[in-house]
Amino acid sequence: MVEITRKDLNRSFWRWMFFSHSNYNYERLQSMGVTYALSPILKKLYHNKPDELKEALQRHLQFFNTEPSFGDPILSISIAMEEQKANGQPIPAEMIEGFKTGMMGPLAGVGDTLFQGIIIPILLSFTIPFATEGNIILGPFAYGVLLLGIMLPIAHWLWMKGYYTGRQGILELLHNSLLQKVMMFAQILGAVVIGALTAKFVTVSTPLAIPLGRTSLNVQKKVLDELSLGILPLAVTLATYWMLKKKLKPTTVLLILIVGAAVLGAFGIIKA
Amino acid sequence: MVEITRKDLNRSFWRWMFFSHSNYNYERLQSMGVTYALSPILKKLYHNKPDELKEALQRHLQFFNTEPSFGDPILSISIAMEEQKANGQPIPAEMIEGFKTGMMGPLAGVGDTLFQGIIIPILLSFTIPFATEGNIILGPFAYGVLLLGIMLPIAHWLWMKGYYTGRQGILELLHNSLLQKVMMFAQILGAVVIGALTAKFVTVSTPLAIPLGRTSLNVQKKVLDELSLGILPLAVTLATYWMLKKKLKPTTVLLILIVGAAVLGAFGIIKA
Amino acid sequence: MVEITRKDLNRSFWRWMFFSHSNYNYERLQSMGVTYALSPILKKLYHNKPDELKEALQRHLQFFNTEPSFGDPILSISIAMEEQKANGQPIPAEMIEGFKTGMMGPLAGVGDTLFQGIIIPILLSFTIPFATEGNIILGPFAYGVLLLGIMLPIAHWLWMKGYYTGRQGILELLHNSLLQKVMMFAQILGAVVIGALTAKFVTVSTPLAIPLGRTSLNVQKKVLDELSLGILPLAVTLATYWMLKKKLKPTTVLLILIVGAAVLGAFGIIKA
Amino acid sequence: MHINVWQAILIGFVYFLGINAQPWLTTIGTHVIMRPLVNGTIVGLILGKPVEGCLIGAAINLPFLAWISAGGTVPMDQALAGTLGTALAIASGVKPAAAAALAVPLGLLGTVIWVTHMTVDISFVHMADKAAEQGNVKKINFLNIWPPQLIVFLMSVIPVALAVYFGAEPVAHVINILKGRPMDVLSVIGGVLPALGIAMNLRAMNGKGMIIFFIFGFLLTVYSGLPILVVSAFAAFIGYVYMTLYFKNEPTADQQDKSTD
Amino acid sequence: MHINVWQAILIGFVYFLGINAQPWLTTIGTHVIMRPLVNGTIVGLILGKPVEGCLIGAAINLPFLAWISAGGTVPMDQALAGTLGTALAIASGVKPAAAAALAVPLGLLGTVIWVTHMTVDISFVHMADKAAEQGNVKKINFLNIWPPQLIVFLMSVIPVALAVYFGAEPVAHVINILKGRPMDVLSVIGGVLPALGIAMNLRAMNGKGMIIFFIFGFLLTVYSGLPILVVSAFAAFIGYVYMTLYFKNEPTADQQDKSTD
Amino acid sequence: MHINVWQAILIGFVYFLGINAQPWLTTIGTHVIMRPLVNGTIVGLILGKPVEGCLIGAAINLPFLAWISAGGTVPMDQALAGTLGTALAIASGVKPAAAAALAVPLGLLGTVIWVTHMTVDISFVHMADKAAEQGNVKKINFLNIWPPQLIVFLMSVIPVALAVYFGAEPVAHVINILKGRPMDVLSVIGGVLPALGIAMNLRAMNGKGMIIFFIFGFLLTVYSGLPILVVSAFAAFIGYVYMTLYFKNEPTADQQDKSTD
Ligand SMILES: OC[C@H]1O[C@H](O)[C@@H](O)[C@@H](O)[C@@H]1O
Ligand SMILES: OC[C@H]1O[C@H](O)[C@@H](O)[C@@H](O)[C@@H]1O
Ligand SMILES: OC[C@H]1O[C@H](O)[C@@H](O)[C@@H](O)[C@@H]1O
Repeated sequence: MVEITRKDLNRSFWRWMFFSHSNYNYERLQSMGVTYALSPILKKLYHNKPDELKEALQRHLQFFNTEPSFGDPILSISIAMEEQKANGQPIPAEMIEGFKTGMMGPLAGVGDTLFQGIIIPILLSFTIPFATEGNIILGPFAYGVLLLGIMLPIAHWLWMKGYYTGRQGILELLHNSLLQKVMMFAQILGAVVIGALTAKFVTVSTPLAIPLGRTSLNVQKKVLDELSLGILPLAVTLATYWMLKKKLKPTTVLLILIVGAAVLGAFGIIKA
Repeated sequence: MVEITRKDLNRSFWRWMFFSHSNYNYERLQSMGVTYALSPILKKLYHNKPDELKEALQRHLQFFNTEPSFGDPILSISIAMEEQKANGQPIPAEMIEGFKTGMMGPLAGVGDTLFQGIIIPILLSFTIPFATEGNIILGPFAYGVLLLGIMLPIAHWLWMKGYYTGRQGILELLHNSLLQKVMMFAQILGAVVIGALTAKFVTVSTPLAIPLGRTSLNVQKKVLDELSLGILPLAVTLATYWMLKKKLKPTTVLLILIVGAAVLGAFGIIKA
Repeated sequence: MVEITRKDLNRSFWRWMFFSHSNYNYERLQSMGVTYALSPILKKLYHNKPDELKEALQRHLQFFNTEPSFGDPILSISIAMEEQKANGQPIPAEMIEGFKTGMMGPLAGVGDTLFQGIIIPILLSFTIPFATEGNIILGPFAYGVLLLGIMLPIAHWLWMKGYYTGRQGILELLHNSLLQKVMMFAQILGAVVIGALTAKFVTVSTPLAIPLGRTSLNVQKKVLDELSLGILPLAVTLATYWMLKKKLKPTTVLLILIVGAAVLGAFGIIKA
Repeated sequence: MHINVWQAILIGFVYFLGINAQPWLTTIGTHVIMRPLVNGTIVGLILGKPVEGCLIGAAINLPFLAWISAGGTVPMDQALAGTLGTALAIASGVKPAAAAALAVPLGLLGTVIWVTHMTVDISFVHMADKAAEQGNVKKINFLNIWPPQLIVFLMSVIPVALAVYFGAEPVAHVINILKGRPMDVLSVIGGVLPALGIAMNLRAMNGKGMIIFFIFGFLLTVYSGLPILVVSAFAAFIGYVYMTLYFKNEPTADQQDKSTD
Repeated sequence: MHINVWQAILIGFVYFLGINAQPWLTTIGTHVIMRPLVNGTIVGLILGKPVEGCLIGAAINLPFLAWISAGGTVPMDQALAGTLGTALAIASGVKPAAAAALAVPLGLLGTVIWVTHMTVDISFVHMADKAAEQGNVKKINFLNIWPPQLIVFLMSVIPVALAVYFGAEPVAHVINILKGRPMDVLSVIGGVLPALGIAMNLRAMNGKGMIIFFIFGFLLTVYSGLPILVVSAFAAFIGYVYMTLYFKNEPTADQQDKSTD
Repeated sequence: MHINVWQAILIGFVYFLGINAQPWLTTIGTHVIMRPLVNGTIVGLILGKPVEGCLIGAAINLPFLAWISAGGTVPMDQALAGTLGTALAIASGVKPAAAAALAVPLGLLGTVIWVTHMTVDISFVHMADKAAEQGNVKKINFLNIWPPQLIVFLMSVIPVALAVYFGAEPVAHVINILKGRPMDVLSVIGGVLPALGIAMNLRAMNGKGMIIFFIFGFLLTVYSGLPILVVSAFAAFIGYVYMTLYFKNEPTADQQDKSTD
């Protein structure tokens, strides 16, 4: 009987962390990264069984794609399945393949939203303000340290949890209200924080003045600011949001913003 | 078969909007406004049936009263019922009458609270502060435009909804949690806003100073403001509220406020 | 038939309020206070029955301990039971004893938390700020008046409620969501208020300056205050909380705080 | 200042339009013109002093903040307070707060006109009954508008025009005598009166919790000094959160929307 | 300053009244007099310096904010810290923060008196048992009050009076020597000590969420600069909203009230 | 300023490290180095002006706030905007806002490299298939790293190094000509661009309610003037309260914890 040790698991984990995307491609996406990460374990499990090794390699060279950190338990659970298979349990290859393709979508969905959609923007929102004052430590440095300090432990914990509690454990996690609570909390935090960011970093106002006989009416101070401070930056941001909602491509929106700002700026209707 | 067109409906709607109260009276209240609004439709439906026309006119000249904007679907649903009756459906006169008297109370209740109790005070709270700075545009003008812009569309939407979805549609609306949600949201908004209004527009303080040997104690600054800024205006408003809660008539309360303020003001105990 | 009057009840109540702890001791705790408070009633009930009086006295000299104000209905209910017993109802002594020992724990738990853990700290938080400005009226005086004004009426109301609604009434009260609501409200209020207190009264900052070539970096202003104002007082308080959570005895924590502050203060690392 | 005949008549006409539930966009239009905020400004416009009219109208409007007419009851006639009050205040150069103190009681007077109107109108109903028997639709329509409106027109325009035209001078005279202490007292009254409108509104909202939100709004404004629009933006936020959490277990059309977009 | 014999004895008496659960409105009265906020002020009054007493008492009180006596346990004796501490601090002219640093440790000493009291009192219970056998109500009542209270009285008044009378001068002397750096260090300690009272209180509240509300209160105060009373008004608002939403599905007596008014 | 060959190559190498999902701590490391906030600062460091790099990098980063790569799509190449953009901006002395306006469009260019990479790599997969047939683990491992990475290396380092080395001067020249009005217009654009990143993020969060929280954060910041960290502390408080009340009826591992401690 061959047994997978904690050391084997850790080794695989780091291979995955480092090289999941090194040969990322349109045909099979992360498949080679997966095979690369699992190969030492497959070699160990099918040590004297060259045919089964070949099959295992081919199995994992199939199409695969998920969020590398949040989806990594799929691989550690696959390891557990390969281990049982190698030790004689009746686990058909289809079961392993089905499991991988079944789980990769959901975990990619949650993972991408949580990491790229919420945590990273929040961390950037915290650190960019310092960076705009030239503070490198509390700016880019803190960003990097915090990001790694959050994502690596989560990835590692999930990897181990996956191997030891199996499919059941991960499914429970996904449906547990704790995950939902964390997501909701993070979303609210994120929404408020990027609101604050808008206030600090979207800068646009109008220099217009409406002549009224001898004096003139400062549109920014006497009209817009009376309604709400910062109403133009807010309006621009919400309009941008609305364009995206209308399914315009980000690059189109980018163009609209650039051209719009250029034209209005050139005619002196808005200023930075 | 006679059919009511969208144009007929609209015509009736505007007749109701304009003349619901033109002969408002203690005996039948809005009954003549109702008959006036419905008459073109009744004429069309009972074109060659003078007896049925008479009956219909007498039917709608009965006592009727509701909140004209929020309760208007009662009339458009009555139109639908008259239409079916005219086209031979077995709809007894009592059914139409019963429906009208049954619905007029509930819809008046919700409508009066929503419009006169919440939306109008909120709009006034938004615009009066501008008016007190002499801003006619953001003051009275904005008030009028916003009020019409909110109430007319609601009234029109309900009128059409009433005719096309009938009694069921209106009942659903009344019990739908959406209406409750809007009411709760508007109430909270309104309560906070009139709190803000109190802070800005109820003005009363005390010029009293308690002599303490050589110096003296400024009661407003050293006692009242220490407890809470604006504690007197707040107290006066809550006391007024309390009097109203004790079922005192508004005119009585008005008198109490005037006499109280006059006496305390004359004796130099309070000032504006 | 002997009857307990309102006056009897009040007399007992005040005896309990004044002397519940006058002979407080490790063996029976409040037992003598109980007997002292109930004795006039027992004398009245068992007027011509010396044996039953003796038994009653011995009954109440048994171990007893509760929060005196919140737990007082236990005694007034016991009075009701003694009254029924004296008037011939089949109430065994064990029932009275069992009731007392069964209820004293729960009521002490809620009472201690509510009064000593929440209400008193809140009142102190309200009044100490005035006291630190030398305001005796809004400081210690207001504290005393408010505390008595809150606790005495509660104690008296519970005493009367206990006698008149009996065990059932008190149990309902304990499980009623009103009590839970009050507790939650008071807890939140208390937590925010002592947060405010921390901000005002825990004072510690650092005079450290890191030399940077010709200038130097003010650690307090340029690092700590950038993260959050008052971050040191907050950290000290949370650290203290954490030590208590780790089951360190308050006196140990006190020592740690004193020694820690003394050492860091002596070396000029922190200042008041 | 002097007010001429035509101005007086126009002001009377503004009052006519502002009577509860008058036609020309009945309840909707009059919810606008009835308010002193609006009719005060129009009166100011007629007198050539729109800004003064606006300031005074706003001050007079506050005690009527929660004016509710339900079932035909009319607690006070704010249209009269707003039109006549503003006209006389402008004519005698009173400050807004004092103007409010003087104008609000006029609101009590005006209800007489309303009650008369609702009583007299009964006779036209009876005529309409007869017309209905004959199936005379035209006549019913005529009866709904011309006779009753003519009566209200006369009942409202004439007295107000007269009061404005002949009242302006004596009122200005009296006001002049009141300068000093008595005027200060009027300001005190004017400063307190808005409490009535607010308190009535609070009661109309009818719910214990609303007092809590009310006090919150008060304290937030007093201590932050923010303008009301901004306070109300925060209030909207709080209202949204509260409402969402309160109704979270009850699916609404709204939520079904959400799940599909 | 000099403290005379009578002042010393009076201060001893204040301490007697402030011992945990002493009579004369037992737990209620002593929840008041036990607090340094109160007894410090009274001591100041006795010494003719009420304001100083109030300032020092308040400072000494903070670390005892969450003092809880449950089941007869007495973690520290704040009454001793408050009375003796204030007296000595006033006598030697120490600032409040330093006074707190000096006085709080006295609280440890005081528990000895309490433990002795609760031990000695056992003998009176046994006497009461015998009196009960004889049905002697009077004797039980006597035993509940006079013997035990006489003992506490002597045990509390005498040592405190002595400490105040004879201690004032040497303490003042020592303090004088400490001026400068050592005194600064005392202030540092005094500035940190309130953290203990607050932390104990937090723990007594016992609930994860409370830390969140606590930090909220801290940040709100630090960044708004609002006085505590105002912060607590906002806290009450938040508490009300939270509580209402939390319990919204459970009908209470309160809600039934609402639906009928 | 002048940029030498080695600096240009180093900057090219920073870009290589910052390409989506590059190795050396793949997605994790590159979530860091890919961000202009980080690579801008590193470029600044290479050019001896770390603070300028940091300022410019931060400005360029804002429109990419919510950059999300899902399923291998790469909407824009922020690494190229960050590295090349910062290098050229420093070389021509442009202010951060204008730098952002110039650099962001570079992000569109970069995606070409990514697409090429993902296409070319397919061939190595086919080689790996053959190796698998032979059970040749070593070869698969080699194929996963060396050939593809060599190609990306060349494809990224060379063009960027060239652009930096030869582009600096002409760009500086053009910028010099643009001084005045055109430069102001660039600043206007730079001031508006962050709206894109923020709006994309809002959309990614996907939920009506989030707009409300977003506006709340905006108004709170605008009117309180508090720093973002403090605003986010209050946001955390609100989020905690909201979440707790929202999920209060569903027991979680968390709550079970609570009940036992
Ligand atoms: O109460 C319903 C309705 O009754 C009358 O028609 C008037 O008082 C209206 O203002 C009110 O809306
Ligand atoms: O715990 C109940 C009760 O026990 C003892 O009597 C004392 O410690 C009181 O302060 C406490 O309330
Ligand atoms: O969507 C899952 C996953 O797909 C690809 O691997 C990349 O775009 C990753 O950034 C992403 O997390």
